[in-house]
Amino acid sequence: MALDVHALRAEFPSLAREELAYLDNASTTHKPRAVLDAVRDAYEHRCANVHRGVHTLSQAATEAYEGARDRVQRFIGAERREEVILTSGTTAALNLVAQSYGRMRLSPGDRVLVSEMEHHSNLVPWQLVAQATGARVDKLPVTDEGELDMDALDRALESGPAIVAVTHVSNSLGTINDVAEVARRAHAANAVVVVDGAQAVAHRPVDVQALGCDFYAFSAHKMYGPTGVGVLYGRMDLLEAMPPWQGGGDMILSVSFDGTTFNALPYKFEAGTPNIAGVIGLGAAVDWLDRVGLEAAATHEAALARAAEEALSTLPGLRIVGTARDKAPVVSFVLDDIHPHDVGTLLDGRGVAVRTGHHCTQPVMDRFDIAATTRVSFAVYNTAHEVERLVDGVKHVQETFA
Amino acid sequence: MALDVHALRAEFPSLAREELAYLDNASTTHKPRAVLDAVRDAYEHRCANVHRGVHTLSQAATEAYEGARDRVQRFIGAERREEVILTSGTTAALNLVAQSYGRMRLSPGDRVLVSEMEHHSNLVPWQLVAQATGARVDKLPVTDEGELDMDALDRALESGPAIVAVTHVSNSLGTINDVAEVARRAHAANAVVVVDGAQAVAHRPVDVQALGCDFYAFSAHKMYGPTGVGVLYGRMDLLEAMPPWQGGGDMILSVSFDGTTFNALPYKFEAGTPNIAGVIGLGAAVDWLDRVGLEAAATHEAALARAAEEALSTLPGLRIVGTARDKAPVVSFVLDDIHPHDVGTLLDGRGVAVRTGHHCTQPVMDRFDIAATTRVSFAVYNTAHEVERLVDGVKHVQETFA
Amino acid sequence: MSDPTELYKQAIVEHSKHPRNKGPLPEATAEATTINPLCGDKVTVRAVVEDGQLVTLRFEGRGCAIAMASASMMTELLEGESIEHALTSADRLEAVVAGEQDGPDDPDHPIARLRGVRAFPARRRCATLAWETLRQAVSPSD
Amino acid sequence: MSDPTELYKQAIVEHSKHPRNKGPLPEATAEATTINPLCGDKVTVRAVVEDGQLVTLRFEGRGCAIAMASASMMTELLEGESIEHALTSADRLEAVVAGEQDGPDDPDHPIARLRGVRAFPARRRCATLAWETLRQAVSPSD
Ligand SMILES: Cc1ncc(COP(=O)(O)O)c(C=O)c1O
Ligand SMILES: Cc1ncc(COP(=O)(O)O)c(C=O)c1O
Repeated sequence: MALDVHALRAEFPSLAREELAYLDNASTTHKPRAVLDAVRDAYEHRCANVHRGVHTLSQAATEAYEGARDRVQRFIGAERREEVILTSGTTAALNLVAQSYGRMRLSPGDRVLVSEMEHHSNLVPWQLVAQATGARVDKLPVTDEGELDMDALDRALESGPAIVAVTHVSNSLGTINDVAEVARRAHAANAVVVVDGAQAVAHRPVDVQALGCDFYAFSAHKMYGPTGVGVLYGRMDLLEAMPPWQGGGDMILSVSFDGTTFNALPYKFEAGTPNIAGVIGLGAAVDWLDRVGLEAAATHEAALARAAEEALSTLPGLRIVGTARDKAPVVSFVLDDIHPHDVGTLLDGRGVAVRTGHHCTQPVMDRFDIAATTRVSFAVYNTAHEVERLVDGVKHVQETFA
Repeated sequence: MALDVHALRAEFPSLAREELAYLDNASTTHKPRAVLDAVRDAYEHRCANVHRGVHTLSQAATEAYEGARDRVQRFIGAERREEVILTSGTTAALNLVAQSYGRMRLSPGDRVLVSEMEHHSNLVPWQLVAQATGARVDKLPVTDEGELDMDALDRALESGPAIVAVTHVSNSLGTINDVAEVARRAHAANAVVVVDGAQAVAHRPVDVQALGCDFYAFSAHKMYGPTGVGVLYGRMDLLEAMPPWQGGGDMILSVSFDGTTFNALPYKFEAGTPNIAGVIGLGAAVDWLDRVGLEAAATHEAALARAAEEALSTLPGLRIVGTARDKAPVVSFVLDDIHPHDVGTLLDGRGVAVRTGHHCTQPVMDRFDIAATTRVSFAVYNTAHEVERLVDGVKHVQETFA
Repeated sequence: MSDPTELYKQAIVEHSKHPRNKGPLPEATAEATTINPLCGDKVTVRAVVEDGQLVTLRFEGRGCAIAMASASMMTELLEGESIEHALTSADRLEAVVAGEQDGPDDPDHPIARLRGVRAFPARRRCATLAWETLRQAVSPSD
Repeated sequence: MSDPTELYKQAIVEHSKHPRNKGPLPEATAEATTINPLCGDKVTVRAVVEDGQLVTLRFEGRGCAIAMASASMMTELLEGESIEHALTSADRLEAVVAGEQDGPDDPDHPIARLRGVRAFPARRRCATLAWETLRQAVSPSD
């Protein structure tokens, strides 16, 4: 079933100003009314703290909050709801894994294999924990097309890394990695696989069991949900063995100065008052995506990305960075002698919002020997007309510098 | 200037149902329309990621986000905006101090002095870091009135603790601690002072420089702001010396597999996409509190708490727990032979929402040899009529168990 | 909000004030303790088990009226019964409290008396605590 | 959104395409490098300082048109000037870019040419980067 993009667009109050072509969706997406209403409703009709209250409002808040967890569980195909840890974002989720699982698992000389295309959020936490434990971080290289080098993976696995950290979808190259295959090979070498799903969940159905990964992290704000919310999926047995990361309310069973015992999953990893309204908004975002249909969204977005790539490729001096076979709707490019920031500012002057810079993936920039790219990233509400405005805009930039 | 509680109440959409007497404000407060509108407006008119974007929306989001930081800086009297770290809540803020400052500072045998009245959020993080570093956690005892035992403080300081962790206001006893005096004595003994301000900021003007504390943590959701946002204030020189806690986007200056350099304050401690809309909501909450006036709020709330204490004290078999001279608007009590949870459920049946349990302060419960209390906590929108309903409700509970 | 006065009917209040089978059991052959994470309240259940029968059944602990009454009624109901029967009863109580089944018609049956707690999700655990603890005490590997 | 075509006037584009004083300076007596955290772009400024004068002034680095043009125009403006004058100029440029002062009337003055960046807060740092770096290079203790 094809997607009615104009009807869908009307659901986004922030997109009412037609003069704005928002093509920076990999940074954060806009939010449909259903999500904004769910957040507001949480404050207006369920304003209370969760879990610890016996009064009606607190029960209502707890039910809505836990209901969102159930939706997320189904959304990513987790076997159990206890495997869904609610965090403040992808970054917090990945730091949780690094600090809790990593510190437990890593000893001096151990290796963490991190792909060269990781967002800093899936690299710096491993550098920090490596420094703390004496482990080392190895690089899993990327090919000229911007794909994972699978032969290099096999070689690297021979040295027996304890952990393999890899992104499902690259935010700067668009590459969709064959995470299931990475997990299969890594598991055969007894490594644990940590997948950064931040750029995947809004664009394709994700099933963590089919992927076979051990951990999977993502953010609500990149999938039409609120800011300040993320998810860490973890395999039950690993989560159970892990020590808590943060201490505080809700994550304990009993506390005294003589000793403290920790709560069961998922609460062991959810210290303090969570982002209650935000989590409820995430639940609404999942419902909304279910309604739109991820397959239909993917088809629509792929068409836009293809059109953009084709049109941009004809421009002189323009080079697409990231030419993997399987790509998410992300198009990164560089122009001869024109810096992406100048592209970004000039496009912005024409109402076309793109991201420019290293996209928190400096090793990718180094790999391709560039400082930055201009990145165009699509969401389900983008239109073919916006692609035209983008392409016209880039032509205008080239004229300015001609 | 006296406060017009009914006008003020009308600003809270969630309090429109008059049959609900919400007396669980120490858990989380309700939110005025100004805050809800600011959050919604952030999504509708400034929906973009912060800091890394050159396009207009991203600049607008960044300005609003950083503008909120400025408001918070002024609100707590911090000397510099770089001293205001935005977190996901008090719990995250305290874990940040424990994991970053604590791990750096503590060696085997070192001591952390933690008051017996701390919320688990200001105790468990110290237990976790003590376990990791070989330090130990000592208890700063509480008197029968529920005050800090200042003589015991002097004795404890003789053993040279590296860190003193103390709450500004106890969430279960209501005690307002003389944090300035604690800081004075602790500093004379070269200890660093970490203050949990979660229960203070909504009830009295706080000036971190006047208090003289080194760190100060609080949550937006307890001061009429959104969930999922908190603040860590830290003294500039300490924050500068501290290693980062979480790794990810925004907290770096440059990243490569060979090494990473970290960003300047406050960004070093703000990895990943923050709770942008939530932080903007916190800024609106500060503005709202400025408008209401914390002095007027304190006067109003104190009158309600006094009325509640006086009326409750006359009931047979009722004992107030926490009888400090200087108290926030929190009244905790126990009834002979009736468990607080039963009180909570029966009050809820009459539309009176209170919190029952250990309030994440089990050491306080142990100190007073009780399992739990019924806690009534007031906000600026509560009324004398709600106090009457509370007292009638408690009488009804007693009749049920007569 | 649901009206809790139904829940706090005479039986619950009465059992909580005068609990049956509350106290130590030094000769116990099976025992377990569980904490209610909501409040930190603890209940310990002890039994003398002979030939798969709960010959003697006692509980200790402090807690709310619902938890105490539930423990009291449970011991009254199950003392002298087989472990098998006890486990089935615990399953049934939990299903009734979760709202998954209606339970006994007899309004004076302990399980029926606890049925009202289903309207108060935050309190369900109070009603099931003793039964869970009993299950742990008599389950082989725990 | 403000219209950036004003900002990208001929001078900026021209300087960025044909930067003056760009290249190494092996005999430099002062030097500093700064990273623009927005993009990771780096600029290095080097000078031969004699008797408080910037006898020779060079820059290197890669970056956007604004950063490169700003560096180019800065070296053209300040080569041969005193350190004191250079520091005052850097202060002035920063104040103009921050919107705190209007700067030179002469539209062809480098500082006036960079004025337009104030409408683009995210780009202000690009304009000030070289000047900050120069300040670091010639400030005593850094
Ligand atoms: C005194 C005190 N400290 C810390 C906290 C934890 O705050 P949060 O749950 O917002 O992280 C609370 C509230 O729960 C509190 O009352
Ligand atoms: C691939 C990838 N990983 C991780 C992140 C970090 O997500 P967040 O900033 O929401 O924590 C992002 C987005 O910034 C991303 O694109």
